[in-house]
Amino acid sequence: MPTRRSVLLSSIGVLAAPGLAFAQPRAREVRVGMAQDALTLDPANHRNRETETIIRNMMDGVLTRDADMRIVPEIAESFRQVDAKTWEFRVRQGIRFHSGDALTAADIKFTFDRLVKDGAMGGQTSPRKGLLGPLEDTVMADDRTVRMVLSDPWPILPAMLPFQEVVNRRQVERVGQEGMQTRPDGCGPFKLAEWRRGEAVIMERFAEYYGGSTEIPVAGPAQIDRAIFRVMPENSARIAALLAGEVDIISELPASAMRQVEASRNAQVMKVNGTRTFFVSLNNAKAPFNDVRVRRALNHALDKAAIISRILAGTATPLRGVMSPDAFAFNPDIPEYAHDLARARALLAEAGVAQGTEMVIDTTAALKEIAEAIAALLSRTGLRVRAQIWEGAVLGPMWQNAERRRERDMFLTSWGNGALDPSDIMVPVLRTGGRGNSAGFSNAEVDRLLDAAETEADQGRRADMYKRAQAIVTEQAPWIFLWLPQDIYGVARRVQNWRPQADSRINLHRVRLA
Amino acid sequence: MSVSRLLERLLQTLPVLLGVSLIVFLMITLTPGDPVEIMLADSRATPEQAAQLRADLGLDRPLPERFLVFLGNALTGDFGISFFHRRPVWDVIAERLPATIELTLAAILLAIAVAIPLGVIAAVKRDTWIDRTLTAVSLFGVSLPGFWFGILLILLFAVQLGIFPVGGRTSFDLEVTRVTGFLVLDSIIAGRADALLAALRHLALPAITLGLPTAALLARVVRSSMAEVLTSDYVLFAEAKGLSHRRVLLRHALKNALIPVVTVAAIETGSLLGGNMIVETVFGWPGLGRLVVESIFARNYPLVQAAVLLYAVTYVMLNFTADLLYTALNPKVRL
Amino acid sequence: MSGALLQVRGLRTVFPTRRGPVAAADGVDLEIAAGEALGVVGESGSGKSVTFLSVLGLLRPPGRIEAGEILFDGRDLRRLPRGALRALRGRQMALAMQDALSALNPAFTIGQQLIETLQAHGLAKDARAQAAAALTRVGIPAAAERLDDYPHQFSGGMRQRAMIAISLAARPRLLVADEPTTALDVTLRAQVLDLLDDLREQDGLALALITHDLAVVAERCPRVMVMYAGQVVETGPTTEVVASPRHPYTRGLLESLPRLEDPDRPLHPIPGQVPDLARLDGGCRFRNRCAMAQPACMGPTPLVDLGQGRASRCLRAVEVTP
Amino acid sequence: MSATIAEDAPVSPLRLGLDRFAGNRTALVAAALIMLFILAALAAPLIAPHDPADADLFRRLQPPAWQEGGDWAFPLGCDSLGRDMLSRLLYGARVSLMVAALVIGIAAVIGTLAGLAAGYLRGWTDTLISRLVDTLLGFPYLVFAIGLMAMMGPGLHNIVLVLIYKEWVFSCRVVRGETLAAREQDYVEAARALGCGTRHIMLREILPNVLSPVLVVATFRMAYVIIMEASLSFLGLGVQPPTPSWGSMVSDGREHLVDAWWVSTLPGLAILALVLSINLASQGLRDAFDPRLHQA
Repeated sequence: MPTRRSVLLSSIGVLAAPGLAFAQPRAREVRVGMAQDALTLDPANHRNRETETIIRNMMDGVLTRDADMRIVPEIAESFRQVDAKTWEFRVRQGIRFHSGDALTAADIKFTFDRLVKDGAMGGQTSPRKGLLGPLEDTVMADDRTVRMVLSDPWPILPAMLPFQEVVNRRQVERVGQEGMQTRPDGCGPFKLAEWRRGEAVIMERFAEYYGGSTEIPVAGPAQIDRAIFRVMPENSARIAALLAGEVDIISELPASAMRQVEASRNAQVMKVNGTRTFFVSLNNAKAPFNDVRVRRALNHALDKAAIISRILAGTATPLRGVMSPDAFAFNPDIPEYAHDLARARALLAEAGVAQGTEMVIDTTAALKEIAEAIAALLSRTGLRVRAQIWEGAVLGPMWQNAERRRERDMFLTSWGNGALDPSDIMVPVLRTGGRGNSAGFSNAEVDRLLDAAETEADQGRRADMYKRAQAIVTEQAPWIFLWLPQDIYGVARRVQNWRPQADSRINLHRVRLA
Repeated sequence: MSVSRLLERLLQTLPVLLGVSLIVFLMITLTPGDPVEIMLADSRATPEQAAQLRADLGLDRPLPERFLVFLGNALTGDFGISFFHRRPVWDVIAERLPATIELTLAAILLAIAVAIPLGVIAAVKRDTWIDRTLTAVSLFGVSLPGFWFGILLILLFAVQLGIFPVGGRTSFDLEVTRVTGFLVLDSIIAGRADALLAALRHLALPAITLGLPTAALLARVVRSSMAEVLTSDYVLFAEAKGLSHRRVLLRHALKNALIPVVTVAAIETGSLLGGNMIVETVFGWPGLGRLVVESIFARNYPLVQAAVLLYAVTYVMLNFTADLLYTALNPKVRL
Repeated sequence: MSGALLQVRGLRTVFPTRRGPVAAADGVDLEIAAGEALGVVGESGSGKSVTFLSVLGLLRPPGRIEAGEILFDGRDLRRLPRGALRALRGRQMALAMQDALSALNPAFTIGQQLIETLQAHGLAKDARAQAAAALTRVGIPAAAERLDDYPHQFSGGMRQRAMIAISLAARPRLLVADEPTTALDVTLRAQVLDLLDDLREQDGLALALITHDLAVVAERCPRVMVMYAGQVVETGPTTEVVASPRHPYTRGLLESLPRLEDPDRPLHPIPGQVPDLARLDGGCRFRNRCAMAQPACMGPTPLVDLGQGRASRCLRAVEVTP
Repeated sequence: MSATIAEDAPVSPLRLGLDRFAGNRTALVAAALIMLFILAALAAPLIAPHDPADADLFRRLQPPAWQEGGDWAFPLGCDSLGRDMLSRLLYGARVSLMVAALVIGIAAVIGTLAGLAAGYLRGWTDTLISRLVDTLLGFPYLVFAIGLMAMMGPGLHNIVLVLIYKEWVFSCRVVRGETLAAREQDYVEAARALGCGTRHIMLREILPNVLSPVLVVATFRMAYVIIMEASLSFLGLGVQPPTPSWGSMVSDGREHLVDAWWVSTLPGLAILALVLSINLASQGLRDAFDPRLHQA
């Protein structure tokens, strides 16, 4: 039960009716509390994390990742890299779609053509085209093998495939593009029972499921009868549902609610290192941020440890640079900008930044508390820093356009690295002209290293290049480096054989109930 | 209601609908933030892909043309494709509409059921401590931010006492065939008592949160209207005829006192319909309100335009019904 | 005087206000016999309506009867339980009001409001027929068809008649008519007053005709009672009171009344205003406007019996010359 | 003859109304509370024990003084960034009251003038204004506010502007109704007969009579506006940090309702107290000045 000290509730003097929680009859069913409903059930037609999580339980991909983020074959039995620009996949036999149709190499070719070719979706192009980079064509070598041909080398292709689910080409013919939005026919562990718009996606166990990836233990059909992804946008309501036993798993559990969930009888907290790097992007083109001493001073000024311990309750790993410790080619020997207020003031004075200079941290409402904490801590240097809340639809595009961000100072944001590979984060965010390069950082050496690494086949040499690039970035400090937060989940104690994954997928295939 | 009066009323609504669609069109298209940029937020889309998507969605054409296209289609009931759901806007709205209407009706009925007794007692016992306490209690309703009160109710009745569910429209192990889309009605049609109970239990907290401010407003209208009627000659005359106090109160006084209440209730239903976004968000209620707010933040133009037009039409219809009710209840005003 | 249908002794009705309790009716005595018409005259605020509202038990809170006896047919209404008093209303005592449009509920038809009265007293055997008969009795043509009309569909005169029909539906023995003709023009006024006279003769109805119009009382009521600032200041047979008033206020009222036989006589309005009822002392309440006032008037001025059914509250009653 | 009887002194409706208002104890207490709020808001810089923006993460979610772990230096405890709740409530009062007063004030003026024009001039002015009123009323309030806020960007001045766009409609509707009624009154006929100009009649004759209903509408709408500001904060469009407003404080603190109830509840109670007193005071005003409820 929630701690006795919740004075508000007892002070209301609520009549002490025993908590007669209406125990709904519990079929073997797991409910997940989501912040948002799926936008569509057509895997090729969205760019949304919640939609991805929901669809992934009904549809499998050519490859998948295990709980430790290792890339393993799923629909493909095996895969190999033929040359720098070609990959080959052998299709597992005996896989059936929910409609009963057999899955063949033709379905895989159809799926990736539909994703990559322009106008392939009833005259419109799939919004996911960008996720597959230089993939040009998918060829059927024979009825059991498929080859993906790229326009130029792209080492992280396998890392991007787990997010592309295979569709049944006959289903598209049957229901058409519009029908695909609401009537999916996947080959995943669950099949769609009902989609109550805006409320819940209800899935039933697919008995004839081929079992999924053999490299992840306990292959075979799902072990629960139903999986329900329930939409509850408000954090407090989602937590309340977990505590009241109405949902079994909730994502995005605020750090402040961890103690309450841990203390509860029927739920516990589970954490996993996330893949999203948080940073305060400094407008390198605008004085005083064009002076590296100022950027370093700000890194020294911010007491990251205080925020991590007090606000995030220790659920984040402080970062010295851009990469996550779990990622490929992480450089552990980068020097740290230790919290040193005196040094920060000295550097600011040296750079000629007057006391009381006004600076603004732009961010969205979701990060308001963190932004205000950072502003307060940075203000200890004598600068007057404040946070400004913007609407997401306005802020992101504004900071991606050099002209529109000319007047801005700082931007608290983050960048996901689901592939845990520098190419998926350093290129868009730190290479000159990268679409996520809100800081406007431009360093010839870093650009050279990143471009070379893109096409370098030897993983060892590729890793060295990325490590040298990370060292330069940290030394130039285009950002205030923050942390890598853990993804925090509230999980009912009765849920077993499930733990959160870094790529924030909630895969209920192998879940069991106590 | 003579036909000419009917036509005149309908003609009056056209400028309103035109005005509303113009405002919403201008408001959302002039708002900074471009849906295409949002849709391709952190993808690797090249500028050509962005331009292609913009053309697909028809965003590259000049403003006046887009507005006329919107109006033309709206007349034929085609509201275009929702950017993010990639499905006809009308389908997306139609799926979420019953939930919003059911919640709004539950809220307004609850408000009326609370407001009339509260208002009558306050009027009969005017200027006594009962009147002042009831007025304070009813004002209590209008003085609370909806989301705060909603979360409080959830923590109290759902978590602590477990009497009511935290949110959503019904429990998942119940399957009711969809006839009207209104769960309460469908449960009754299907004769399923368990489904009806589940639907009502899920409706309770959101309806209370949404309905309370309106209950406060209506209680005040009932109080002042009833107080006025009680000082009228015909109430004195009715008592002089020897009718029982209760009969005078409930038959003679209440019938006249409720005339203004009904019209206010009809108009309030309109504002409730358009104002339940916050409650729908807090209770995870799959209504249109929440969808519209999410669509504005995502700059989903076609959906917002269609939804706002729908609200305007409903408002105009409710205003119209308010007039009809006023004349029906009020023999003196025969149009 | 036995045989009086209604006897009121020392009635005192008080309304608490912020400026202190106000005795709207202070020590009122009156009697009405069956079939008799008593004219009750006074300016507005003189307490004439409050007196009879107290009799009918229709006082609106916070007003309440502080003292006095109200005997109706020998029974003191103040000791009756609320239910018994309510049963009397409409059945034994009835009220007719000034404007029928506001006295009749706009949301119900005349028929409904009439039948309702019958039902309330268990007299409704053949309701619609009885209702039609009641309307015919007050002179409304084609009564049966008019039953389903709403009050606003009646003309002024007809509506007033309908209201009277409703008041008398249960054949009460006393009718309190509060300014029944004030809202009507002269021609209709006469018709309504004739109607009331006929009903009085036919049914032996006792009538309390409350009005500020002395002319109506002079013409229609054998006895008159003049009230001022909550007190009865003069009472007696109308002809004698008009001929030789025994209270300066009554004389003042008469002087401000145009006379048929002496049309060009100058009219003298009474100077000054009614005193503030919250700040009164024991003395004569008219003295601040009375030409004959003298120091003694500051002392108590009881209602003195002058013989032949006449009484006056003025110490110099006999000296009052017409 | 010394007239010891005090005559009923002639009393103007205003004094009668005020006198009756004074008699209504609840309304008096409410009015006093409002004064207190206004004073607290104005004197915030003097009486606030701390700078509302001074954050210290080690005081995060520190309970009020009377609970264990509380500290009398921060009598009402601290919020999620360790800022003093009492100081933020005082400064928050400024924002909430200013938003309410500005919005209702300006909206009432615009609404009254528009209502007068529509009600008195009739003709195309009336149609134009009435259709505009209908159009704005037809627009769901929150969608209107969010849309405009999204267009103009979050911030206090934008909130005030956005709320005014819609709020004037309510006073306009009331004034138009009252003007239509007043137009038929004899005193307006008389003024017209005397050759007074239209502007004179509207401003000198009709305006004084419509002020009482406008005042009542304004005070009731004030409660709605304060709540609306809180709703905008809930959607992330509220007032910009570090300026606190009661609405943003309630919204920001809502996730701590169980482990730190005071962060969200105190500003909620503050809104409740202010809105309740505004309503009770205006209810008192309405009863005091409404002739129909006080027949002789």
